[in-house]
Amino acid sequence: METVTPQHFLVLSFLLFAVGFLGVVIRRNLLLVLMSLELMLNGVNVALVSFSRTSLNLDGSLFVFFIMTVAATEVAVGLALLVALYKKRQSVFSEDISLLKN
Amino acid sequence: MHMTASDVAYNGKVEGDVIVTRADAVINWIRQHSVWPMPMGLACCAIELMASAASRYDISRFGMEVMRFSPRQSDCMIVAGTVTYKMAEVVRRIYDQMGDPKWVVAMGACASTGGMYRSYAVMQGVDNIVPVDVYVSGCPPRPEALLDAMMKLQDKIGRDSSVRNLRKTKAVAAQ
Amino acid sequence: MSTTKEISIGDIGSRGAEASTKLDGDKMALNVGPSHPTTHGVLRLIMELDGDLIQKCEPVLGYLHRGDEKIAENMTYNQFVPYTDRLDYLAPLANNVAYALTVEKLTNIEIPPRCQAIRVLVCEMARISSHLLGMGVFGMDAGAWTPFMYTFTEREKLYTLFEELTGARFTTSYTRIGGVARDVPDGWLGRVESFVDQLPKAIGEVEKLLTRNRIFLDRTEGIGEISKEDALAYGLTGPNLRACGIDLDLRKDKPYSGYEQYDFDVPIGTRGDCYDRYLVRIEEVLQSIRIIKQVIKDFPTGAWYAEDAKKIFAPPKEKILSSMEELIQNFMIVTEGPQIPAGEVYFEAENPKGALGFYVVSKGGGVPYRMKIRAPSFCNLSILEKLAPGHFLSDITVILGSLDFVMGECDR
Amino acid sequence: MFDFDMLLMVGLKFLFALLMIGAVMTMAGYSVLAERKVSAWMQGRVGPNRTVLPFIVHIPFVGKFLKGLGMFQPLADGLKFLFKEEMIPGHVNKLYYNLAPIVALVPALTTMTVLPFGEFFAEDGRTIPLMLANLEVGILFVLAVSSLGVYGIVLAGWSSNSKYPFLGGIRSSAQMISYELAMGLSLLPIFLWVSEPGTGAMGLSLVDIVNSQNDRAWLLLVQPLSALIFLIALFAETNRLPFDMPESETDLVGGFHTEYGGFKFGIFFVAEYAHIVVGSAIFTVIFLGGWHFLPWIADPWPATWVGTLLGIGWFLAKTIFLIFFFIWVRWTIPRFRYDQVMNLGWTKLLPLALLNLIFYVLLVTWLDQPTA
Amino acid sequence: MNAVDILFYFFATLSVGGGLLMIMSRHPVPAALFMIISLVSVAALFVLLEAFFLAILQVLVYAGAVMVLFLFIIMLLDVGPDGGKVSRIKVISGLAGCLSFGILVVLLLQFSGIGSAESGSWQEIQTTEQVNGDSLLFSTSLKNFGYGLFTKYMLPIQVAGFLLLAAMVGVIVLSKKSLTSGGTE
Amino acid sequence: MIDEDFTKSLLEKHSYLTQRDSVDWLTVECAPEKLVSFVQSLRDLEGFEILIDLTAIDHGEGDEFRYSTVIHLYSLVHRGYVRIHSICADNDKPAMPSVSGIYPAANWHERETFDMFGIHFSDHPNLKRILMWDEYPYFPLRKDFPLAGIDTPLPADDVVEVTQASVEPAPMMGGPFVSPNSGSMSDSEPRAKDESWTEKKGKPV
Repeated sequence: METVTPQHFLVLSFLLFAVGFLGVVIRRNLLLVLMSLELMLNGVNVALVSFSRTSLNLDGSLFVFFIMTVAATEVAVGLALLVALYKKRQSVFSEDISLLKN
Repeated sequence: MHMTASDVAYNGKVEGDVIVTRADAVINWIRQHSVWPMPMGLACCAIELMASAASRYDISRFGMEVMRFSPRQSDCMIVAGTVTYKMAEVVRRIYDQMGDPKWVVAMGACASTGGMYRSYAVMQGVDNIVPVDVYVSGCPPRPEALLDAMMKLQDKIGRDSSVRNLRKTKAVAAQ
Repeated sequence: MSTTKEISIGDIGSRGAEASTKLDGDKMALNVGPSHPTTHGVLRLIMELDGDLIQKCEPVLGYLHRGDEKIAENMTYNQFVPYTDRLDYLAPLANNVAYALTVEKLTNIEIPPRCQAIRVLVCEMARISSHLLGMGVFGMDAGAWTPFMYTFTEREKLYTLFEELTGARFTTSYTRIGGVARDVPDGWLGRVESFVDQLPKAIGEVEKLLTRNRIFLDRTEGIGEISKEDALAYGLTGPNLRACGIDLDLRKDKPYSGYEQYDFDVPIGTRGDCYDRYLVRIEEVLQSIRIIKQVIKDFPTGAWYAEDAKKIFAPPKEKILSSMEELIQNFMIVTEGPQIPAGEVYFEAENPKGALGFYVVSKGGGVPYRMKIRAPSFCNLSILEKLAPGHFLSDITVILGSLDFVMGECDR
Repeated sequence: MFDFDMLLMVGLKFLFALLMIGAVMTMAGYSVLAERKVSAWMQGRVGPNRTVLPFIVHIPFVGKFLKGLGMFQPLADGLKFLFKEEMIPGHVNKLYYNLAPIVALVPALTTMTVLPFGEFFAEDGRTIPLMLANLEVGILFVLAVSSLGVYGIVLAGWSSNSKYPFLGGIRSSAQMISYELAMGLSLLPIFLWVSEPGTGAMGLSLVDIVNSQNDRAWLLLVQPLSALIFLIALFAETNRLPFDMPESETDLVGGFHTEYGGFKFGIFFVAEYAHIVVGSAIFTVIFLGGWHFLPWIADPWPATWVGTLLGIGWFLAKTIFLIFFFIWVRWTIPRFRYDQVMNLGWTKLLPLALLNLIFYVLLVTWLDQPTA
Repeated sequence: MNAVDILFYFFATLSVGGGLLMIMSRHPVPAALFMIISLVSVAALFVLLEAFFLAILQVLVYAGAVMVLFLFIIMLLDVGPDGGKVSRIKVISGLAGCLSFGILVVLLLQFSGIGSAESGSWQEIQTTEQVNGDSLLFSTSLKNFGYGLFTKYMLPIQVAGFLLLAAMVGVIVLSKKSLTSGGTE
Repeated sequence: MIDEDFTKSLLEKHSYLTQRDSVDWLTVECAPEKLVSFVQSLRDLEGFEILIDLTAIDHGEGDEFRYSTVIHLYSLVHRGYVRIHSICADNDKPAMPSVSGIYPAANWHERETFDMFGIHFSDHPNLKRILMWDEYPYFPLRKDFPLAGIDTPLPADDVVEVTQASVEPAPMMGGPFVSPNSGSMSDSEPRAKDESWTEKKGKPV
């Protein structure tokens, strides 16, 4: 039986989350770290929607709506911080922005 | 059908490359009617170039009012004005940035031959650096003369082999 | 049919291949011109940008340097007249007149009133012609294309009149040392008058499109403000200076060619921004119309060239062909040039672009020893280095348009 | 798995989609001609009138008429791009450079899928709107897809690796973000109005919006402020003058497409006009009553194929008028400066859209009170 | 293998692949483009799950706004490619983290009821009109969505609104400050 | 107006000046070392706010002092001009003090004078060529420089490589406005050179 089941969506959700996680860990460029965070949130979203669809309950979908709101907020604030940091340090790389080093 | 030798010589279409000639005709028709100039306005002639785009002479009748300032989007460079040695380099570079097929109109005496400026600073004709297809006389030429030149250019495009127009010329190398 | 072509990106817009070579910090070097829609010819600007903000702007000239001054040293005075056409090629007639007046100043010949009136007339027509283009191109720089076409329609009418008078619609070469090339044709004055009668309406249409337009005001008001001190220090002249609020009009201050007889106002700006410069130009056109009407009203009769200046002005064609003396006179003037006494002279005329000055050093004979052309555009443009920083990149188009320079006289 | 009916439906839709793409592309091509003709007319010129196919010119009257209209000019211009050298400058990022024109064109064509342009009258009296997909969230879909249009420009600007396109790309992205917000907010009152209880209409479907306008009045008349804001935002989203920051000709030469030539530039050129065509169509659907002639007048010959054709005709007429309006504005007013564009978007349009929204919220709440 | 399956695998591959390419690309601009591909495929997956509104929201918010903002910032700051290589420890620790997550998920699938047969298949969506107070039924209708937001989730949506407001104020303050301090430095 | 009294008082104030005859404006001659202070006082005390023009004259190779500069100032108060000559002492390496510190307008004029005559203006902020390109080796307005120009390479090497163009002396014979002094009449007729090269037919070398 080769039909797509909620498990498939769960695995996909995990994969997206894992890829995002990997990105957060290994990248030095803060812009990419932010993007990876978005990817992680997306993974969660996929899981939530598939749960919602499986259990025929809207709560999951509604939750996705809120996650999107938070994600948009996070990006806006994050990028503003990044620009502020860039103006100060002329760099968007994480290791250049440690306060203790200099 | 029996044909004599003179038939073949006289009627070029029977020579065998009928299809190529047809394709030529079609492609040349397209190119003839869509000549987008790159106004290389350098001096006085640029004003007459403007005049030919303005209401009285209206170059748009020929579909040529689409003056693109980006050489990559234009087909025909109208060199309007005195080409000085300092400017010559720029003219050549812009010419090189145009995509084939491309044509050059030397508008006015200065662009054609240096005109009345026989001096240390003026290149004696833009044909020293780019190949020119049509020369327009006058200092500056009247807009009618420019329009006539553009029609001559259309004729020339119509006579050319469309394939040969795509042959590469050596371009100025990267910086 | 797809081919790859490795070429350097040249000056059109994009010495941009150097985009990666960044200046320190956030600055970016941008090259504008010399073939760029905003530079009205072949000016090149090398700018440092911070985002869209100009930090530094260095004009590079000389792409149209044709060696006019050197050429002048190698030919007779009358032979140089055609070259003056091509200085400020938007107002060739005014250049001709300024040049002729300069040389005449060395000679002490008296120019008859009819000739003076003709000169004033063509000067003002040239001013109208130049300002019309200036207004149109200024609108175009701000993004409005249609006014340009409207003003050009009016210019075409002027061209027709010029053609009737001088034989050429654009580069007129009308004056000679000691007079003008020919008298005004029959009925021409009437046609000029009917042209200037309908001109205010045409200008009104342009004004309708621009003057009260909110976007246009936003684009031009407060942009490119020049203070009075700066304007004087950088030697600005003409409408650009008057827009800053300085009352300097050579037609009033040092009247030449009979300007003192005519009644006209000199428009003065207040802020010295782009909008003021535009308004001053429009008002000047209207004042020129006033002058033209006065000239036509009392058009003097009599000779249209200095008849007693035998060694300077070649007589009209019909006399040359009928009389031996005049033939010899003509021959001498054509071959040896008008005989100008030694000395030096500097004269400025109020041209559409500003004060066009000629400094002539003569050692006698038909050829000048040294001729310096003081080009108004050259001086007006020199303020750009100071003016541009602090403006946005898009403002530079408006500023350049409002300075209304011509590279032909700037580079000479 | 696939049954025949399904295949047939998919096939039909595919055909239909091709037809619509053809129609939009043709209209885009001819809007270029219209632009040239209208600008010529406004400036006292003639416009293209020499280009004609050799054999057509010999047809009496018609040939001459078509020649005078310059009907074949778009043909020559469009085909010329095909026969022009496809040059790729040495300094560009090749993959993205080639990708950008397509990315620019796709959103315009995708938006068409939810665009109703008429209705078909079935025998049993039902009406079937003529569109590819009748989404419940049609407007949102339009907004979502049109917001993708910016990527083509940004990509072109970035991949050209050259300064003018780069500046154009930056300007364009900032402009898009600012105006999308105002655009979305200007549409919210429309949802409110259209799905107001008691009207029977359901929501965000474009068909419902059109039909609700037929019952009452054009939304242009009901919500003029929304229409104004939407129109201004539409100008900004389609990069038309006075908002043509990304390609402002006098300071950025060609903006994002400075480095493009040949066919790729042709695609950009067409994409720009396709956006205008689609944008005009959307405005027609939302504010001008779509395919219905006038709100209070019943369409003549309903329920027949004549009515269907007539409806499409009205729709086209309104769209064409809007295209003309776009052209008219372009050749009349000057261009904004970049920061002024941002200023207008954030400090004028956005608060105005918010106020407009609040006003309609209050109004609808007031209207919605149960009549005692 | 039916059409839905094909589409699922297609978009799943696209989304994960896009994500992988995103975290692996050196230059931020291609990274952002891959991210867009990934996000749009997630939207397509939402469509497969019949959450149409969320799909459109996904495109509108992520692709239409968030990523444009990213691109704008990347181009504004003119961020070049990263120099140097990623340290091995980081990669190993990242992979280890992923692995532990993976185990967690497998355990979840095994021991919770999610993996069981009855919930492993899709149920038909009930008619759209069934809306009542507490248990919100999944439906494709926007109406249900809105109803849920403004009844059960009234407080959260208000909070979300405040969050957005706070973020807006924060961003304005931040950018103003960064501009002025950038000017003085 | 600039009248006798003004001239007299000016000459008294600055004793190093000598007045020259002139058909038009007041003309004085000023030694280069005094030039800056004199111009400064003209601007600050006498109200000559505008520097109209600054140029130079090459008096020819035989002259004892070959180069001199000429400054024209205009006063809004007097509504008149003053002309200041100053003579360069050195013929081989002519130099002058720069007045661009007083009048910013002089900046470009001095650059042009340097470009055309090779007169070096000390203290000039940015003394480089303005009209000719930077590498151009000659000073065109010197009397020993021919109008036609001298053979020099073009500034851009890559363009030269493709086009074989260079700065060539302009053909003065047969020029439209230049009368030939020597040679036969037939040589002075305008000649058609082979300018028909296109992309198909290569450029004649």
